[in-house]
Amino acid sequence: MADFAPSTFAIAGRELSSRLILGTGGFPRLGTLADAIRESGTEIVTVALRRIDPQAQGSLTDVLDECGVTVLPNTAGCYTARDAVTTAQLARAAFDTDWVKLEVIGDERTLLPDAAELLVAAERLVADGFVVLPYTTDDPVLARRLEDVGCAAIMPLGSPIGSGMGINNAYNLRLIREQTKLPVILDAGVGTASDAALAIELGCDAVLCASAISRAENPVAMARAIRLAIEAGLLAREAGRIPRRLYAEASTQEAGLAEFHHPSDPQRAIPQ
Amino acid sequence: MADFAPSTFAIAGRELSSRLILGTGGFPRLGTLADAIRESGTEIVTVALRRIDPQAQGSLTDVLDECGVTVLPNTAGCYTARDAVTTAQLARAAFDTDWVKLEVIGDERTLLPDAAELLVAAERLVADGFVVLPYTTDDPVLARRLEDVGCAAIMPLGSPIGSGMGINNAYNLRLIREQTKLPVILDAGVGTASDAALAIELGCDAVLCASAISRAENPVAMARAIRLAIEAGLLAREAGRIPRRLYAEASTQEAGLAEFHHPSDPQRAIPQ
Amino acid sequence: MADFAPSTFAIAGRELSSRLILGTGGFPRLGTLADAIRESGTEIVTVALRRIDPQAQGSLTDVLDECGVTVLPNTAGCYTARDAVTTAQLARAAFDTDWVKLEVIGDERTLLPDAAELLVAAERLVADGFVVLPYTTDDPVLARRLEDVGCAAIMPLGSPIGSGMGINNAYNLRLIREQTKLPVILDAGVGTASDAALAIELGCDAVLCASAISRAENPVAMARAIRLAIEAGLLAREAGRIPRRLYAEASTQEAGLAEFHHPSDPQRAIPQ
Amino acid sequence: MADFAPSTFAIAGRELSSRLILGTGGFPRLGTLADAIRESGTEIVTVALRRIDPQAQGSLTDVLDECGVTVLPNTAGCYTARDAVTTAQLARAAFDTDWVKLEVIGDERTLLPDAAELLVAAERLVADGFVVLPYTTDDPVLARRLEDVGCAAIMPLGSPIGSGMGINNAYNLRLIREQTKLPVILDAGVGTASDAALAIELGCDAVLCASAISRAENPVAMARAIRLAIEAGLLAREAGRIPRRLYAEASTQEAGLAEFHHPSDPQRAIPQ
Amino acid sequence: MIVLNGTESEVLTPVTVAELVRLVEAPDRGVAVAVDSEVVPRGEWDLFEVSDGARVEILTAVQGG
Amino acid sequence: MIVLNGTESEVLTPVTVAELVRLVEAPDRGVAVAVDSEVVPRGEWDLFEVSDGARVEILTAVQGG
Amino acid sequence: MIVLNGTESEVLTPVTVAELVRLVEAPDRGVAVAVDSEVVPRGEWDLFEVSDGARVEILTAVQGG
Amino acid sequence: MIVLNGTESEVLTPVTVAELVRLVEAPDRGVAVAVDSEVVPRGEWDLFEVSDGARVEILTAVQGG
Repeated sequence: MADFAPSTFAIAGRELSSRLILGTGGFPRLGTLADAIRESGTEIVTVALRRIDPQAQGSLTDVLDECGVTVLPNTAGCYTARDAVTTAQLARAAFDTDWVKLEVIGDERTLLPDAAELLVAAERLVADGFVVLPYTTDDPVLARRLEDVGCAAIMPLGSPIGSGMGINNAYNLRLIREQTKLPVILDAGVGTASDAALAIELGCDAVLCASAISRAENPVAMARAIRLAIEAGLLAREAGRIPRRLYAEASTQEAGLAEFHHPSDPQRAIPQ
Repeated sequence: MADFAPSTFAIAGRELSSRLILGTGGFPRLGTLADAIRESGTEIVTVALRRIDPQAQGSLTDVLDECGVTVLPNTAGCYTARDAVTTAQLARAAFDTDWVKLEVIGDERTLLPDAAELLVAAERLVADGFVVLPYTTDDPVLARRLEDVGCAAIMPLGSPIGSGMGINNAYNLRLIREQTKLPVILDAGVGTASDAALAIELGCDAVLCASAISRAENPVAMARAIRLAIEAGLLAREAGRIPRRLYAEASTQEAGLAEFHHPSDPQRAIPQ
Repeated sequence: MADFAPSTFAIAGRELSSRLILGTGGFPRLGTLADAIRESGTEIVTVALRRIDPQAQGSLTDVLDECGVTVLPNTAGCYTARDAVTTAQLARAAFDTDWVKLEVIGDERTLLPDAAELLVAAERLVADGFVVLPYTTDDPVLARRLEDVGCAAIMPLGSPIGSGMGINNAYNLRLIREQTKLPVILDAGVGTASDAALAIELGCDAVLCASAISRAENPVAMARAIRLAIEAGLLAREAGRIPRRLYAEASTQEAGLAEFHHPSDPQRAIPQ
Repeated sequence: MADFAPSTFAIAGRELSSRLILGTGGFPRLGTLADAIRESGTEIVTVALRRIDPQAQGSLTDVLDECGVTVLPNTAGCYTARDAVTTAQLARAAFDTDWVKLEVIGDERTLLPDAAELLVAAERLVADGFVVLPYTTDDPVLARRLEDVGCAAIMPLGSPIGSGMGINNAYNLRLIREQTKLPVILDAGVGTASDAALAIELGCDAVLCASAISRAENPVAMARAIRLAIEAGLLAREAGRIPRRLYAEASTQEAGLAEFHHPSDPQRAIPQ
Repeated sequence: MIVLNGTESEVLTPVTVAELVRLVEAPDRGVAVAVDSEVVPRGEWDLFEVSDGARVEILTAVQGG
Repeated sequence: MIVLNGTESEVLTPVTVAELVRLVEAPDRGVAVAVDSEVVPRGEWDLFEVSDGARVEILTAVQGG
Repeated sequence: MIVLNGTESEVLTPVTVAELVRLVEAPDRGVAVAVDSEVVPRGEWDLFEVSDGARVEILTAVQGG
Repeated sequence: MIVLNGTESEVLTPVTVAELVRLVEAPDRGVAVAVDSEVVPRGEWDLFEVSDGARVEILTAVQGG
């Protein structure tokens, strides 16, 4: 129904109605990717830059074109501000977009971001005219610093990329949400639908998922599941949830309760 | 799409396509209740029995009829097996149904069930021909005992009625799910959409909500939110989520990564 | 120091200064058990009743005598009120004590208590003059019912026996603590020291540990660890902890902060 | 007993037997501080630098001397690398120590560290010959970078200073512990004894507490509580805790269980 | 005198359940009656006579969780 | 024949509980006996005669949680 | 000799970026080129001459999170 | 005029750090001085002359977390 049309949000002035950004990594086949894109309802998908591979099967670019989605290049695999900046510039040349999902990784095992390199890279890319969407930790101060240097969104992790652990520190996400007017996009950690719903309920504007969808047993069904979960979380947030109470609150009135008397039999079955 | 038609489940042989049972308690107006019923997509709603109130505005029964939902009477307010049995028998006479949501409360402040009274009441009602849906604790042994005496479903709480705390002990819910073939319906505790999605992901067949919806600022929107969350949770469960990993798993391949060299400038921005 | 002498508590009028009850099950050797008893500082240890085993090495009874601890027989292995009552009566005859740790198990895999059988057994044993310490679930209503039939303490589980999962539902433990004047003894689930400290901080009067100590790599060291943790938890509870705050509260005053000016260099190192 | 003498650890080559560093902030009176220091058993306490206050009551320096503890100056109140470095240099001049607890704050409300400024300050201070103990976030990559620039320990927060929330992200603490050979000292967030025990069980070498002790209703008792909790956590860690199991493991043997037969009465009390 | 829905009511007894149901203006559906804690099936309302001192509960559906 | 601690034993009956306790080499403390699920107090062991077909349980303390 | 996508290639230099792009059979869209870590805009490919020893990276889109 | 611990003070300059330290009644231990954000080692206090307009910070230990 019209009155439940999901409210939109905007990144760098671009209005978006889908709150799911889909990472294209990990899909077994391009056909599955295409189906998942359609089920997810996403408007933006991420891609990476790699050397031309003559053996490559099919054209990712063609598939994404057919799906009519916008390509958001990332800088996956970069461990320094320097490499990330160069990679972003190449992505701009290749895809003709000045948007970049900025990743500067600090550790191979956890793929966690390197706060200092990330901040330097963000600063340089903003100066170079990029719309910078940084993949960052859940550190609220780093988030503010990224905002200060001119990033277009904050993309904090819930837990490590592909870990499926969900949101390890909801408190920090809440702080990030409170302090910024930028869009907050949960990036990394989502394992299943409830994680995505929770992220939105905590105040995130959108969720980026790759592995949770692409590596599910049925990626297309999971794409739809997470799309619905995000819609559910958004509706719930806007519907104004009940407060958490320490004790119960009856959902049935006491008034008018009947009173029965069975003198014949003890009030309780036990003790007998 | 057809292939995502939510799989159905059955209680006492009755096939149900909605996995949301709506408690009618707490809605400010009957009109809101009716709208929420439609948005929720529910097929079954609970009602209570109370003394005739001449001042009562409008007819609940008429509203529920118009919505075309099945009435599931509860025994809310009963503190003994004896009163619960009598109340169930009256409900059967009033609504012409042998289904009952059995509540035997043990504490006024938390409205938690009384395990022993509940078990005795369930046993008696089953013997009397009722289809018994017991509101129970999250105790897996009590759940099995309720199954042994012939209940038609297990309805464990996540947290106290109306508390909105969600699921306090997911471990026990998992045990209950593992051990029974009966439908498991999370009853009580849901506060918002992600709680409902999680319940289904944990293996519950359905969720019963009253306060989470009826007392939300916008009950109709929350009805829809929880309906979508349940659908999302079910799809996600069936889609086969990724495992939780202790470390990261890259969603972008390493292979083909470019190598840049900037002899001019130090590898990292910091240390300088 | 005198002023930190751990405050005592009482079960059925018996003053106890140790808040650790030690389960003797699982110790590899009687010598280790004896050492652990001494390190734990416990005054009460549990034992079970089994058929005479001609092959049995050493005398458990002698060891416990030498340690000067009181024997608390349990009814481990009983699945019905009937067997538990008979076992308790035999224990009374064997150990010349009317105290019993009442266990009525409902499931072989989880060893969770059977609420209804437990309540019936407790009622019968109290009527037969026993001091009943029931191993129960974390259900607050069952706890009250056990109090109503005359039990001498409430012994809720934190998680299944030997699982080492700690406390799965702190909320229920808090409710049990609030509602009763009986001693509350956390029984089952403790895995390590912090679990025991937390139990006491939540308001438990004591903790019963078997596997956490007996099956640790070094049972004697773990006995001491848990003893200290309980002492720490009790002191902390009585010392009045600081409240949880959503934001920070400086532990260093702002007043008198120096102000430096380095016109030469930008305020922050980054952005550069 | 000798064999339970808590194992020592070392910071920058200095052997320490106490694993509690006490922050002196927040104590109502110097006398209370002195008593708490003694009860805590600490060897190192932190102080801040502020402008001479003619109204100041008593001499903090004298009190600390009498207690025979080492002074660890902090840079509390600094928001830039520049100010932190200057403050550290002044502290070195004032206290004649090259150790510094490095704080570079990024947000007034949460007092969370500023990752980039912290890293730059640490690098400069190490180059200037300081033994740098940085108060940092729970970011494992930042922790490694701090190690790379030559810090002497890693001091991650559990939650914001004075918040008493405990450890918000145990996963990150575990990662930090795994990856470094430096001492890891939990700094900030501890609210009560079990938090401190848990920190040590997670692998921290020590805990720094200020508000948890100084602002407790009874600071001296809490000092002792946390000291014991740390000792308990260390013993437990070294004793080798039992694994977490999904199901129960009996602590009482099945073998030799008696079998009773009461043909007269039904096996279970309920159903009757 | 009988106790009708918890209130002492001066009603001439004997009185049938059907008369009491009309008395409380019960709707024509979704109503149940208990006399002294025993259910009186709808089919017996016309004939079932409530005697003096009886406790009568006439109940209907209300919103409930 | 009696069932002694779960095992059929060819014992000449009647036999006293005291004799059975000796037979199983029970320690002199911490022992309890049930005959057909009824406790036999220590004081009655010498006189209590176990008849043919009885189920006798002679129990003692073991390590238990 | 140049290093083309990480592999030493015996290519007669000078050679234009455009020629190298054809050599690696790059698709006609979504491709970017860096020579010695500097981006070479598409518009310059025909004229930009790669000299001996240069490191050339020719990249395109792959699936990425 | 100098700025002493954040307050403008009419002090005849030049004045030595040592004189200022006495002026604020600093304890004889645990004190550090910065002039225009540069640390002045204790050994130089007697000779170090503070000139007009300088910002002087004289600090000591306070309770801190």
